[in-house]
This record gives sequence, structure tokens and C-alpha cells, in this order.
Amino acid sequence: MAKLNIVQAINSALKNEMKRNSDVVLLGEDIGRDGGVFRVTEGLLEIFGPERVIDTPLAELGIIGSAIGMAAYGLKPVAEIQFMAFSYAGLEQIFSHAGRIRSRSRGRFTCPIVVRMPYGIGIKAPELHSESAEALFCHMPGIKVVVPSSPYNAKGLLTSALRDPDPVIFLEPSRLYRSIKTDVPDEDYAIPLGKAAIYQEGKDITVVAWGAMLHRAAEASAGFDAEIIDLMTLKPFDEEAILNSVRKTGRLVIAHEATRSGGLGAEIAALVAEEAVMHLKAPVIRVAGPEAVTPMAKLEDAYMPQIDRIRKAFATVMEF
Amino acid sequence: MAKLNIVQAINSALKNEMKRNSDVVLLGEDIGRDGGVFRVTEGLLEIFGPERVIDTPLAELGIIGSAIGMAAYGLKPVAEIQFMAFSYAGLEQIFSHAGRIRSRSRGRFTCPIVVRMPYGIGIKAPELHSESAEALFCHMPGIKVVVPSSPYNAKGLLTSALRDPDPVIFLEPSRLYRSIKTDVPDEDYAIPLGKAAIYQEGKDITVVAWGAMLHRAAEASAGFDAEIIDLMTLKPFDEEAILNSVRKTGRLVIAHEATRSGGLGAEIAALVAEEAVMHLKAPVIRVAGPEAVTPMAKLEDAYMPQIDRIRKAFATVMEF
Amino acid sequence: MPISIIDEFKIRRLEVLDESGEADAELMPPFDGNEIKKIFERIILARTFNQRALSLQREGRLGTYASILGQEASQVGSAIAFEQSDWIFPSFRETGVLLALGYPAWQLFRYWSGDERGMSAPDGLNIFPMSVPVGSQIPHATGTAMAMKIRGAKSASAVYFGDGASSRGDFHEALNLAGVFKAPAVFLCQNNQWAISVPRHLQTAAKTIAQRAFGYGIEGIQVDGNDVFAVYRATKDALNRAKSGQGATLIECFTYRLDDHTTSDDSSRYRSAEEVEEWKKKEPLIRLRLFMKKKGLWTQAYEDGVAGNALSEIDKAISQAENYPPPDKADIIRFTNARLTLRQKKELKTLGWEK
Amino acid sequence: MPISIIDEFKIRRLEVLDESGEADAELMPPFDGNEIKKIFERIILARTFNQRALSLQREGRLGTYASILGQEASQVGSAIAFEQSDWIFPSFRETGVLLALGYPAWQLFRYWSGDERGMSAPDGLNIFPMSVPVGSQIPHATGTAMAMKIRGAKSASAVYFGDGASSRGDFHEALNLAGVFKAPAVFLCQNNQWAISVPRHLQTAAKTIAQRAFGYGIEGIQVDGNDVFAVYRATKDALNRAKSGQGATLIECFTYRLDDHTTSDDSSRYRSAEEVEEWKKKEPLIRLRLFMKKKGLWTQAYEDGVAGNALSEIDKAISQAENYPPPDKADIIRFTNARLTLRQKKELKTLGWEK
Ligand SMILES: Cc1ncc(C[n+]2csc(CCOP(=O)(O)OP(=O)(O)O)c2C)c(N)n1
Ligand SMILES: Cc1ncc(C[n+]2csc(CCOP(=O)(O)OP(=O)(O)O)c2C)c(N)n1
Ligand SMILES: [Mg+2]
Ligand SMILES: [Mg+2]
Repeated sequence: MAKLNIVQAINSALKNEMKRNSDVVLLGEDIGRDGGVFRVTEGLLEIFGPERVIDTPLAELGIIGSAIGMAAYGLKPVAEIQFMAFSYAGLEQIFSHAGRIRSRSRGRFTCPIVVRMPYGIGIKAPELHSESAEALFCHMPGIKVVVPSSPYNAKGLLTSALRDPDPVIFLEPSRLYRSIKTDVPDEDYAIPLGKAAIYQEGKDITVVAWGAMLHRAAEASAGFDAEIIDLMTLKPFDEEAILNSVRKTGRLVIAHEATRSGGLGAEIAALVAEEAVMHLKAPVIRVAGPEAVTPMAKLEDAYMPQIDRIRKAFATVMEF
Repeated sequence: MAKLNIVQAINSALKNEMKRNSDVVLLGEDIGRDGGVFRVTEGLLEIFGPERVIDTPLAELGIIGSAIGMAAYGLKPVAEIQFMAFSYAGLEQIFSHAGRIRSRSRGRFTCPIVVRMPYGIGIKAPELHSESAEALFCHMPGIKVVVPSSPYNAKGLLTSALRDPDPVIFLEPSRLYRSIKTDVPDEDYAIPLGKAAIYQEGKDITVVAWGAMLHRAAEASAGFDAEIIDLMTLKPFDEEAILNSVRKTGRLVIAHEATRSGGLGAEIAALVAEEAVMHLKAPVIRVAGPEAVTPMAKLEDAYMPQIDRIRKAFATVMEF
Repeated sequence: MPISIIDEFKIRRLEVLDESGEADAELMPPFDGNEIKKIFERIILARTFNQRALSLQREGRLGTYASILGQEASQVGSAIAFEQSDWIFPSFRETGVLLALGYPAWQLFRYWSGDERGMSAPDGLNIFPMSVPVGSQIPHATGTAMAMKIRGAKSASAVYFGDGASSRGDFHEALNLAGVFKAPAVFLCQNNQWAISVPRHLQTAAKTIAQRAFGYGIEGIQVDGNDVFAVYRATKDALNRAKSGQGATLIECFTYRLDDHTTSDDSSRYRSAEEVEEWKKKEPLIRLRLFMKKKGLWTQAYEDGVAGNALSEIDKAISQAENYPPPDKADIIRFTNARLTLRQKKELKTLGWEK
Repeated sequence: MPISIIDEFKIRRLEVLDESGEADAELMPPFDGNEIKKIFERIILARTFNQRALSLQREGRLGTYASILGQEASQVGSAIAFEQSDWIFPSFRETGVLLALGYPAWQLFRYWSGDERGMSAPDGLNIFPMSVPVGSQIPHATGTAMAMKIRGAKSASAVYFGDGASSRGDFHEALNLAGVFKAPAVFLCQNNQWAISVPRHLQTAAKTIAQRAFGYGIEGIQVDGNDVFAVYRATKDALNRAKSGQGATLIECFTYRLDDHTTSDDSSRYRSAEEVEEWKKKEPLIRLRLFMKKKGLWTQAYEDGVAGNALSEIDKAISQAENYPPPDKADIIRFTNARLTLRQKKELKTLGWEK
């Protein structure tokens, strides 16, 4: 067992699964010789060769669209998009094809692709390198959406994604890529999709977060008896875990980087408003990005919900 | 004053505004000689000529992208996308450019485009002609989203959109295009964006709906004392109208065609969970499409929330 | 030399069977009489399906339908070039291709009546559901071709799309990728001169669509799309190139949409009856009949027999489709993913769709 | 004739100034000595900015930066061809273009330090903010050109993008639209042979990018991108064509990215030092110096003076940028739309950003 960061953990999941399953092929810009702009695929070209680690032209629509064709034929393609914003060019392929093909062909064709991409605020890269648009993918049917928060769960969740029979959008919090190291087993292991983890038990406040915000929420919880749920799979998310916790605590705070309006926090709040509202001792609070586009580097930290904002939300629901 | 349907009302808004403002140009597939697949632009080519009513090649990305370039230069382009699903190819242009250019240039450049498209279930057209993906546009910052529900408000809302300094996505419920006729003044008039209308006053239940579902909700309300809010502008929506009503009724039902998870209903429910939860006498209910892609014609009616489902929701919140 | 010519391209056009029914001896594919009759019969079958579909639509028994009238040579001529292991990615206007490949007619009727079950190709037929977002299926063919190459299969993938589709970014990205990876793909552009109301010359300022191939480093050719032998030959050549590792080909089938765009369209709004009449004279069956007659393969009685068989086959398919039980509402939810989510299980219950 | 040639295309390449500093007399633009010196000075200014930006980045005073080393002729040579009323749509690697057009250097430093205010071009300079999603700016230029045509303006729009960008669907749709509408647009592909780690020959199997023009019915030409006179000439010709109603042109500037992709990149991972060395010998300044020396326009002392001036201008810009007050957090929200929503007003209050 080695101490790995998320980049290495993902690399390890890819490597193990590529060894186990010869149908797995990777494709994307700069993933081969360069090992990916974040070095996630480093070394894989050397092991698996250019037919399984495919450097593509600069064409996100084409990458995702051809992955769909590969998957239909029987491969297990894993597409890397360099940053979340660049997946927008491929949204039609994801929404109108990847997410629909099983349904529209009544199971005759399927689309077991994985689309990996870094997302979120925090590395002070250029414009449009810090998007948190996970809600787009979570809304459209037929697609699973996964966000790891640690090296350990990054490997386990990606392994599940790589074995899933349906399209999975795998969002990698770029802020965390190299900032946390944990023990990660060398061998493969799968963390089931659709199940949240209780990151920290607590009695007073249910906190739902994922990716980089999970760690902010955890830091913010000092002095509060907060139950922190690491959602991990955003679609379909673990409704029971949230509802059980809220029924116990009576208070819900959701923290995410994305702009508040229509973010995934809305769906979580709505679920509780529908199914556990009478357990609430205080209003739900979403601590989220403001109604604005993610700014460039100088202001990106200001956009991302700060620990003091989360603490204020905790205090507010406790005092209510 | 003539009795017009929504197709005619939109045509009238376009015509008046094109007369008033020579910067307004229309572009899209088949909008010229053919008058648009729904005939919304019928007759406009003849009046305004091919430089202002532009038949384009089949290229949604290019249509929206070039509209952005036109708007930057000073025109007021109105792009027609034939059906909502085909706008997905242009989402990058909308999210990464139209919605951001004012912000990223700190006001130096703006993007006053209008993108019109039919949406929603109901005309038994082929696959992907019945999408209700309004939540995608509502989530991404910088964009306004408008849905009319009648000929009268279609004309007034579109007139406002055509005078708005920012990008507006104008969603036209194809189910309603020709099914309602109302009095529509010949002259132009503007219904302000961002304001909801109280379609029907009531004391017991607040019902929020838009487009075609508004009429279902209204039908369903027979026998209930329901206050029906026609949202009209989905982004930014009229929070005060909803909160005021919920504070009065203590009950909230939201009805929309889109798949429930992450639909705009989530944001509305979340708003209430945050700002009026203690006024609720019953859980919020969303009556929405199931967790599935919109089916083809034979099943599309089954997908769209039926009146009896809405009535059941009313009964449930009343009995709680 | 300060202005130098670094490369030159010639756009070729292939014709085999001329309008008088004369075939070029050198280019004529080596079909025997039976094979030629089979081609004729497939065209008749496609045309019969088409006519019946149009009338069913008028009677309210089918949804919106896209006629293939005039494009049968482009469709049947290309379809018969495939092998069983090839993969096909059709647009919504490929009835002739699908029928020629053995796609059950009754399934096609189901599709056009708005029933997803019609898109489930029988096992062994690698035919993807018809793509409705124009052009968006083109990258799939590139991907499948890349997969075939990775797997070392001696197969090819082929994708059908229109002149309108060739304006979409999907076309570009897909053909460029296919060029880079020397993917065994065949891009079959059905240039029927119209994309709804937009004529070819307003779709692009380029003289041909075939010439785009050069921009991707792949092979490109225009064929007379109303000439079933030329279409067959170009497709077969392209498939051979693909399967022998020489990469992709763009084939522009130069044909004409004789009917309205779909049953929701009224083409008299945007094109002249004279233009249509001119093209009617060039429709593929006329010259095939002349050719077959010269070869002693055609008599009116023969055609009547073929037409009669086709009609009864198609009518059988219609009643099979119409007598099939309607789709189960639960299927809306059931096929979203391999496994139902908890939420979906709840929904099935709430909606009363559970069995 | 059953296989006919329906069209032919020749791909031209333009060169004016060769590596020995000899200019083709016929093609040489009619620049006088002062104009040539001004070109030289702009290249030095761009290069000075570039060097300073790279060191500031290393010192942690700038964010990720994309070097233009080696591409100065493509950038300055094209930029000086524009008139005040033309519109420019740059990618993120166009420092040389922007400076040559008079974009304030201090504003560019602000941009690269991660401050939106750096993207607000001074009034009168029609320069759009640099586009980060590769290729996505190309359709904007088509739209602006269409608008110019509609308005009857005698102007053109120009868009810069790389070889990588030419693989994107945006490129295709934009150039095709420009062809159909005969839009006064100039598409300036900066083919610097690499898209991060992907070499040109893996970006497309086509021999040139210029040849794609034929697929859109527009003009296309490759120029030696390290030859400032050839780039100027091709751009000027294209602008003249555009402004006289002859439509759009695709210009492929054949050049080379001598540095890493950006300061986050390490190009030794994917290309050889030898390749870079070969191209260093061809960098644009060498031949321009030789040419100017022959014309009596260049001495070492002259260049030292130019370099000194450039350095002090750039250093002044750096301190101007660095001494500017940091951006206001409220601006994050304030510029989303023309008017603040109620929600945004609340947010400004809750976040304590209100003034
Ligand atoms: C992306 C997209 N845009 C618009 C439409 C609406 N539409 C359906 S067919 C069609 C024209 C297609 O023209 P072409 O590609 O030439 O194919 P044809 O219909 O002539 O077979 C249009 C605009 C669509 N289905 N998909
Ligand atoms: C749509 C998109 N995909 C990927 C990236 C990441 N990226 C930035 S620059 C670049 C390469 C661009 O190559 P090219 O177009 O040749 O321009 P160059 O960098 O060589 O100037 C890539 C892949 C991006 N910014 N946008
Ligand atoms: Mg067509
Ligand atoms: Mg490049």
C-alpha cells in the first residue's frame, strides 16, 4: 500500500483496469506522450501502446462522439477532456446520444463510456479552467456523475465507473489533484456508485458536500456537531443517506462551488423539502457560488465559498 | 386588436420590433423562404429582405456563434433553433461566450442576442423534438430564460427580450403554438422580464408552472383554492412572487414537464426551503417528468405530468 | 519560387449507368442477371414501403415520415456493398438502406409510428438507431471504425448523412479524426440538393461536398447518386480501401429528394415544380429498367410481379406493426440505465406503472 | 466520360523574404525604410514583452502565460495590415498582434495575472477578449463580418487561431458560413506545428490547413509565417478581397512555437531539441535583420536602442499593472448582466461585498 495523491490514484485505477480488461482504451488530447496536462495518464502509453492510449486531435465533440461509437462496438472507452468547460462542445453527444442510446434502442445498444475531466475552482489556471457545472450532467437522464474527494475513493469510484454498463461522467477536483495523499491499495477495489459516505458523524447538522468543498465543510465544522456526507455519486445520489441524516439532525447545509441557482444543492434541498420537511428545525442553507460566472485567478478564491461562510451557515441553522 | 395564436403573436412581435429597430436581424434554418418550420417568421423575408431574415446552413453552433459576433458589432440578432435539442450543439457558445462576454470584458463587450426555440412535449414530432431542458440554461450565469404561456404574453415577453441588453433564451412551448388564441394588440408592448404573473388567485396552495404545464395546472385546480403563478421568466425568476404566495398559502406544488431531478422545480423548492420553510404546512411537491429521457410519440403523453397527477399532489398537500 | 504550388487536387465524379440505360463496360460491377434483378427488387421494395408509409401518414396511422423517393439508388446501391460484420449509422432518411440490409419492415413502421421498439435492430444486424440530430451520428462511425482497427477486425463502418449535415461541426471533427487514425470508415453523403428549404448552393459555397475530403487527407469522390451501379462501385471501392488499411473515404452521392422534406413539409413554398420535374426524369428506376430491358432482364409482367410481392410484403409488415401490443409505459423509465435507481422504482410505483 | 474531373485545386504558398534576407522584388510590399523599421520595432517590443512575461511568471508575478517566441512575424505582419475599423478576434497566443495594434501592454499584464479588467480593450480598438476555448472564437468573426456586410461597412473581421483549433467543429461551421454569405472575414491560422504535445501531422492527415478553404468555396493560401512581408502581403490581399466584396480567405501562417506551450508545459516530454534548433535558425528576426542590414536600415546600435526602449516601455507597463488596485470582489457579480437581480443584490450584501 502506497501513499498516493489523486492523480496517482486515478492513474493506478486506469492501469489496473486496463490490465484486467483489454477493452479499456483511453483517448484524449495530450494523454499519450505528454501523459495528460495533469499527468494523470503518465506512463500508460508506454505500457499499453498507442492503440489503447490515443492522442487525439483537438476535438472534444469528436472525442466524445467517437468514444460513443467505440463503446457501441464493444470497447470501454475512457475519454479525457482537459478541463470541464471544454466538454461543453460535446454536450450534444452526451445528452442526445450517450445518455439516450440504451433507452432509444430499448437496450439493443449501450454506451459504457467514461468521460473524465478536471473541474472546479482552485488552481489559478486561465479562464474557463475552473468550471463547476456538474448540475448540467446531473439533470440529463441516462448519465451517472461521480466526484471523488480523496485518493482512496478516487481509485475505488473510478474502478466502479470503469465497470459500469452506462455512461459515467467522472469529475476530478483539480484543486485536490496533488494536495492530499492517502493510503491507496495497489490492487483494484471498487466503491459502489450511488452510495454516499458518512465522512464524519454528527448529531446537529447534516452537511452535504463533494469534491473540494467537502474538505472546506469539514474544516468549517470544528466546534459544531456536524454530520458530513461525502456525496461521491452526484447522479443518482444517495437520497436515503441524506434523508436519514436530516431526520436525525433536523438541519441541512449544502456546500458547493457552483453558482447557487440550479446547482445540485437545489435538488438536494428540494428532496428534503419534499420528503423530510417536517423534520427540519431550521431552514435549509445552501452555501454556494454567487449568481455570476467563475472569475479569473485573482478573484476565484473569493468566488468559492469560504470556511467562514460555511461556519456562518452552521451557526444560523443552530441558532434558528 | 386581433385574435392571434402564439405563432402569430411571436411573428407580430418580431415584425414590430424589426420595423422599430433596424439592428434586429433574424437568422436560422429555413426561416426565410419557408417561413420557419412552425411558420413563426412567415412573411418577414418579404418585408425585410434576405439581409435581415437570413436562411443559414445547417449549423447550430455556427448560428449561435455568429449571432454573438453580430451582437458584439452592434446588431440585435435573433437566432431560431428549430427544436430545443438542436441547441445542445451551441451550448458552448451560449455558456462560454454569450453568458460571459459582458463579465469577462468587464462590460466592454456585450451579447444582446435572443435565441428562440420551440420546446416541450406535445406535438408528436420525431425523437428529440420534445425536450424540456430549460434547467440547463437556467443554471448557467449571464443568460435570461423566458417561457410564454399565451399569445398575449408571448408577444409582450418577446418584445422585452428584443430590447434586453443581454442574451435571452426564448423558449416557445410547441404544444401551445396554435392551440390558444387570445386578443393581442397590434402595436407593440413589453411585459417586463423577471416578473411572474398571478394567473389565478387562491388561498390554499401555491402552484408554480410555466408554458404548457401552466394550463394543465390550471385545469387541475378545479375544486381547489389554488394560487397559480405563471413564472414566465425562468431566470432570473420572480422569487418574491413565489415567497409571498407561499407565505400566504403554506403549500407549494410545482409542475413541470422536465425530468424531476435538477429541473427548475428543484430551485424553486430549494428557495422555499431556504426562505419560507417555516411557513410550510405540507411538504413541497414537484409534479415532473420521471427520471428518463423524453420518449417518442407513442409514450410522450405518458411522460408529461397528467392532470390527475397534479390533482393528487393538490390533494396530498391539502390533506397533510 | 515565391508563389509555389505545394499540392493539387482533382475532384472526380463517377458514373456507370447513363440516363439511356447504357453502362460503362469497364466500370460496370460484375453483377450477374440475378443480382441485378435483386437490386431492382430492393428498389421496388423500398419504393413500396415509402408509398405506403406516405399514405399511412395521411391516414393518421404513422407520425411524421421522411420520404426517400428519388434516392433509392444511392441507398440500395451502397447498402448491398456491405458485409455482415460492417456497422451502419443511418440518418432518418435511410429506409432504402435499412430494408436492403434486411431490417424488418414492420420494425420500421413501428419506428415511424413513434415507438422506440422499432429501433432495436435484430441481432446480427449492426445498424444503429437512425439519428435525428442532423450530422451528430457521423463521429460514431469514426469511433466504431477506430474500434475495428484496434480490434484488428476486417470490417468497416459506414455513416449516412445529407448535404445539410455536411455543414455541421460533427462532420468536420469526425472526418478529420478518421483521417488521422486511418480509420476504416465510409462517409456516405446523400446530397439530395436540399436541406428542408435550403438548396445546396446556400448550404455551402464549395462546388462539391466530395472535395472536403482533401481537407482531411482522406479519399473523396462524387458519384451519380441516381446510378445504382456507380454508387455500388464507389461504396465497394471505399470498403475495400477501408478494409485493406488505406483509410476512410467520403462519397458524395449526387441525387435528389423528389418529395417534400417530410410529411410536415410543403416544398412548393421554396422550390419550383419545374426543378422537380427535371429531376424526375433522372430518377434511378428509369435508367435501371432501360438497362435491364436491353439485357433481357425486364418485362412489365416481371415488374408487376415484383411490385405485387413487395406490396403484400409491406402490407403484411404494416399489419404486424399495427397489431403489436402498444408499448409499456414502464419502458420509459426501465431502459434509462442498466439498473433502476431507487428513485425510478418509486416513480414506477407512484405512476402506477409497476407490474 | 464515366470518371470525370469536375474541378481542380492548387494549394499555393507565398514567400517573400528568404532566410538569407533576400526579398522578392515583385511581391515585396511597398514599405519605405521607416515603415520597415517600425515593423522591426514592433517585433522587438513583442519579444521583449514575451521575455519579461516569462520571467515574471517564474517569479510568481504572473499566472500561466503562453509564449509567442518564433511567431512574431505571423503576428506583427498580419496585425499591421488592419485598419482601425476592422475587428480582431484573438486566441490566447496573440500578444504580438495585440501590441502591434496598440493594445496597452499594462493591460495585457493584467490579463495574464488573472484580472478580467485586462480584457477591456480601449475604446476604438475593436479587439475581442482572447478566447480560451480553442477555436470557439472563429464563428464570432464570421458573425461580425456578416454584420459588417449587412451594415454596408467597408471593414473586415479577422480571427486568429492555431493548427489545433482547425480540428474543431467551430472552424468548419464558421468558415462554411463565411463562404455562403461571402462575409468579409480573414481566418488567420497560426500553424505553429504543435497543439501542446500533438504535432501537426497527428492533428490532421491533410497536407496543409490552407487547402480546407476549397471545401468552403473561399480563398486559401499558405504563407511562410516567419516571413513578415509574406504574412503582411497575404493579409492585406485578403483584407482587400474582403472589403471589395470578394469574400473570405483562410491564411495558414506556417511558423513554429519555439517555447513550451505555456509556462505549465514541458515540451521536452514530447519533442526533440534538434527539431527546435532547426526552427530557431528560421526565426523571423534573423532574416529581417539581414534584409534591413542590406538596405542600410539596421546596425547593432540601432537594435540596442530599440531593445532598450522596448524594455523600458514594458517595464513601465509592468509597474503600472502591478501598482493598480486589485479588482473589487463585487465585480464578480456586478458584470454578470446589465442590471443586478434582486438575488445578486442580496448576495452582495451577504458576502459583505457591497459598498
Ligand atoms: C441538428 C439538427 N438541426 C436541425 C434539424 C431539423 N432538420 C431535420 S432534417 C433537416 C434538414 C437535413 O438536411 P440534409 O442533411 O440535407 O438531409 P435530408 O433531409 O436532405 O435527407 C433539418 C434542418 C435536425 N433534425 N437536427
Ligand atoms: C476547446 C479546448 N480544448 C482544449 C484546450 C486546452 N488547450 C489549450 S491550448 C491547446 C492547444 C492549442 O493548439 P493550437 O490551436 O495549435 O494553438 P497553439 O497553442 O499552438 O497556439 C489546448 C489543447 C482548450 N483551451 N480549449
Ligand atoms: Mg439534403
Ligand atoms: Mg499550434
